[in-house]
Amino acid sequence: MSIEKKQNAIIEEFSIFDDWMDKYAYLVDLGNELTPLSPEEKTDDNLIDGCQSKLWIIVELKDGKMRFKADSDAIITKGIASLLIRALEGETPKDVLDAELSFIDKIGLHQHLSPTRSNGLLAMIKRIKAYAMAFNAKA
Amino acid sequence: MSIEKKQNAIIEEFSIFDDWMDKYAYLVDLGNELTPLSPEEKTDDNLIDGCQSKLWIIVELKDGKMRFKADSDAIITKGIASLLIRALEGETPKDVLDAELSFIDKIGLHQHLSPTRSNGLLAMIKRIKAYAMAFNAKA
Amino acid sequence: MNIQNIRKDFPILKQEIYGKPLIYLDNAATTQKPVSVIEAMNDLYFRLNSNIHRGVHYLSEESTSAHENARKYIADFIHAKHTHEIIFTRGTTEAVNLVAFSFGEKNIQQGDEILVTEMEHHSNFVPWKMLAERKSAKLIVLPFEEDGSLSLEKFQSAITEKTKIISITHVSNVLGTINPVKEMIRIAHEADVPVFVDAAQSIQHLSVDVQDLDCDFLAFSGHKIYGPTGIGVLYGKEKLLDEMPPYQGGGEMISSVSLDKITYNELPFKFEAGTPNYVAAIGLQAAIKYLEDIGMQDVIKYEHDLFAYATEQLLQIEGLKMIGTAKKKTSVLSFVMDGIHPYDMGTMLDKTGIAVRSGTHCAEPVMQHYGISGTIRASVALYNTKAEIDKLVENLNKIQMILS
Amino acid sequence: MNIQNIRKDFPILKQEIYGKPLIYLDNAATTQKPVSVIEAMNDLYFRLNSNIHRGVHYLSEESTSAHENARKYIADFIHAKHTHEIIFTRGTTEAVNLVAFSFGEKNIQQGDEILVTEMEHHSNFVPWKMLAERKSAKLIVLPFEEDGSLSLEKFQSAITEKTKIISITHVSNVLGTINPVKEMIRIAHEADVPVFVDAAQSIQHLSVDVQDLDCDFLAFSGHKIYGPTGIGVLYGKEKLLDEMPPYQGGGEMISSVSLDKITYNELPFKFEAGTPNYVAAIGLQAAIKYLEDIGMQDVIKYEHDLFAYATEQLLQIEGLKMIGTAKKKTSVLSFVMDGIHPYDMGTMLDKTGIAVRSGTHCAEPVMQHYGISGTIRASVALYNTKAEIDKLVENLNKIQMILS
Ligand SMILES: Cc1ncc(COP(=O)(O)O)c(C=O)c1O
Ligand SMILES: Cc1ncc(COP(=O)(O)O)c(C=O)c1O
Repeated sequence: MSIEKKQNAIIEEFSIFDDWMDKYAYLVDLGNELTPLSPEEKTDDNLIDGCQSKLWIIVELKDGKMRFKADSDAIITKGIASLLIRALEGETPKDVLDAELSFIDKIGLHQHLSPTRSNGLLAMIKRIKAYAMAFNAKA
Repeated sequence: MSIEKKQNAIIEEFSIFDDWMDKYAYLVDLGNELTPLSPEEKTDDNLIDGCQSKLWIIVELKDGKMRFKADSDAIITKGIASLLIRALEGETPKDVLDAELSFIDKIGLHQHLSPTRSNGLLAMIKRIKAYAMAFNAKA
Repeated sequence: MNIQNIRKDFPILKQEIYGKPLIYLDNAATTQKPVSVIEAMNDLYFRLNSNIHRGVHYLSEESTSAHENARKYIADFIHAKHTHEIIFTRGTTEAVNLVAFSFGEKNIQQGDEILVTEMEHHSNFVPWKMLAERKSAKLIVLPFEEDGSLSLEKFQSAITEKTKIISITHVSNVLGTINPVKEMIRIAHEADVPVFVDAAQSIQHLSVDVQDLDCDFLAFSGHKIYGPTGIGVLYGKEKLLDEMPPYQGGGEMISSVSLDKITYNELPFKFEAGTPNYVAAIGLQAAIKYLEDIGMQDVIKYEHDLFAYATEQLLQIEGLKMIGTAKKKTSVLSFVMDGIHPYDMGTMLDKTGIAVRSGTHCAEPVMQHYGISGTIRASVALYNTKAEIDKLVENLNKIQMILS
Repeated sequence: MNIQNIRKDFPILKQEIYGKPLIYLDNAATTQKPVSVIEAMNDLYFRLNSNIHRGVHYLSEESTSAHENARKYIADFIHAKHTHEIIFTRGTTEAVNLVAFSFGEKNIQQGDEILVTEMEHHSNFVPWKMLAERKSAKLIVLPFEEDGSLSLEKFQSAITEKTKIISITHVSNVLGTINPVKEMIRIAHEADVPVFVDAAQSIQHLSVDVQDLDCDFLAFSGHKIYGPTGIGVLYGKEKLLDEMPPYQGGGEMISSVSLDKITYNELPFKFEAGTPNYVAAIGLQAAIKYLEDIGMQDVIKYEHDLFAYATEQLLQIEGLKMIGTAKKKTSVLSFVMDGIHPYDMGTMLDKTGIAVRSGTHCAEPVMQHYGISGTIRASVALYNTKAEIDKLVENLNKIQMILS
């Protein structure tokens, strides 16, 4: 499934919530389902310090496809991170580089990616893109 | 003539002007009539630096009465100084100390004595009062 | 004090956030402004605006008078002995920096000690730390007790022969603690050490009388006392201010300049370089006047009741732990909730129209003391109501269910 | 450009002073504000006000975005390469102090030279003098020519191996001279010396492009470009700002604090300690937008014509001597009149509803250069008219008769 299609699937999933409470409850579920990082994986190198919440991210390239792991001390941040991962997991660096992650906007969570938000999510996307660029150059 | 009476005389004099131009022209005349200080008298000690205009003042006690000389590089400042001197000249330190110089207000020149005005006139009155206090204490 | 009338003075309180009525409980960060404050500034801009001091034209004289009257008004409000003991700054932060630099230039030598407490806002911590580094002096940090109060005994023993200045917050912006500054100043003065009081969180909630406190310096921010941004006040005792060298250089703070020699202006202008924010000074005066027109005592009483109610209600919530439980507190309610990250709670409360702050509140040493990464902080002001507190509690409960 | 429509945007211009229509010609001191500037700030106060950065609630995010958008807007206006090269300050004076301190802490040693010109405003003179004194460095003052212009040759020879920084005004606030800063910067850069440009009097009258000028620092004040008081801008090249230590300490400029270690925030926040004047930043953006909506080129053309007309008319007055007669000038008309003290003329013009400034204009070295105690200064802005200039000339003539 392309990044585009995965984004559409997520948008459809979220379209059933007309109440913000249900939407956030779902985010919390998603956050809880994301495999936590082990303490050893929570290194300073993997850390994005968002001031308000901490976010760790590990990016790898396996067989030409990108793989992600992430964790956060805040559950909503973690839930959104899990959505971002779902959209990008297993894609080529080139596709990741080109991806426009508009689904966050469309499911009404854009404020979490605003540059003034101190949760690290925007920095996470930047870091993923930086990795993709590096992998792409090497390839 | 008491300070009170001299003030009233000045107020009456000014009451004939209904145009500010005439009033200021008169002030200019008064300023020009005031005997200028000699260069030797324009010492730093006698100077009140009003930022915008300079004002020199010499205060003396003769036979128990106060005597004043003043000069300024700005003619309007000098004109007002001459009015102040006219009201206070030849009076005892005690009378000078007690004097309420309300005539400045009444002839519509109060703005020249505002604490924010940088012409030195308010400082001049303060200095005159300080001299009066000193003379009075000695007596 | 008629709360419904008061609320009408603050147009923003009628706002809806995501379709829900705004409940603004982030007052320790900044307060909302009554109409009269904005009107005072608009009036100045539209009728009298002109740069102040040294102008001889009408507008300049009117603006200057308005500015200097504001200074006088503020001097009276905090009971300063002299009007020229009031220095306008951009805010509390700048006031601390001014004193740390100027007092420091004159009085701090290598090996000297500067004493602050562990509960200081970064703005009353970092400038002293920077001074200590510049002068190879030592910054001594007095820890607070578990309940978030300061021990007078420990304070007294922290003062040594080398202590040259002490800076303490009047009210903690995280713990809510009201520190016994008057008593602390007395103790400090016995050792001849001057005291700076950070009144950023007290000026709007308590009566502050600088002569009664006998503090040597005191500072607060306009925007936290219903006034505009960009203005604050530094009070300093005449003698100390007179002895200190200037901080910033420029227009206004100069008496005369030649290529070789600069003569500095007298107080308060010596410390006010550049065009002052005269419009905001007038806004701040209007804000204080607003408070005084209601009556400071009434405000204190109203807030005291509201605060007690809020404390009681919050403590009903299971798994909620108050951070800062000193006996004397005001306005600030900081808490953590079992298994819930403050960021998550802040984010979800926002969705209910409730504005609280989450995070470290620019006081990381306090977080480190308790070993927490942040708190949720609700802080009340004179326009908040018990009904709003009820809504807060209701939503905290609801969200707690979702998040755990 | 329809001048009558423009004048309607400035409510104060309809004021009467002593029953006479206000003719405001003190624009170099501060400009008046269009309604849109005040409305932008009122709207923020009444709809969105909240302390910025680090808040997760709606109002805080909106206020933060507004603030950061203003920064972006201003960066674009002066063609900065990066938005984070824009530091908000209280005004030009604070910007100069910031750089003098921070750049100075890092780069100025005993014996080094700092170069300024004789025509600097005190705000671009005193901070450098204070820095020189603190560091036992030398302040070198480049004299100007009789007509009030700078000689590029003399400038070039004033730069030595010891010159560490140069600060020059773009437009003189007394002489009106437009200095050839681009050329001067090129010369300075040949010797590897960074240049600070004081744009307090140019930003509102000329096109300023920091990348084209290639200046290292540039500063201006909001209140002189139709914006609010209490806000100014420091532009600095990323590399230089990055290398400089922070100036003031406090909230916002910190990334993390423990009792032992402080990590400073990145640009631009590193230099913005304390609650920023976010409301005024938005007001400044509105002011610049106002200018851009009219069209900066149209404004420049209009003011150029008005200035030429005013110069011509003033020179008709017998006994009037223009102070500053450089070929390239803008906005500022400084003059003296035979046998008339500027204070007297300023006072009497005021009575006719005309606001000009008299005195030394915070530039005493300029007065010393010409051996005068002050000047009368009329300075024009985009809302002034030829009719107002005619009134000025008419009244100068009338008053001259009374005063001499
Ligand atoms: C050339 C120049 N530089 C600096 C300043 C200082 O500006 P501010 O007082 O707004 O800090 C002024 C204004 O008076 C000026 O004209
Ligand atoms: C206790 C305390 N001190 C200082 C400050 C800094 O105030 P400002 O940011 O207005 O300079 C604050 C506000 O955040 C505070 O709460």
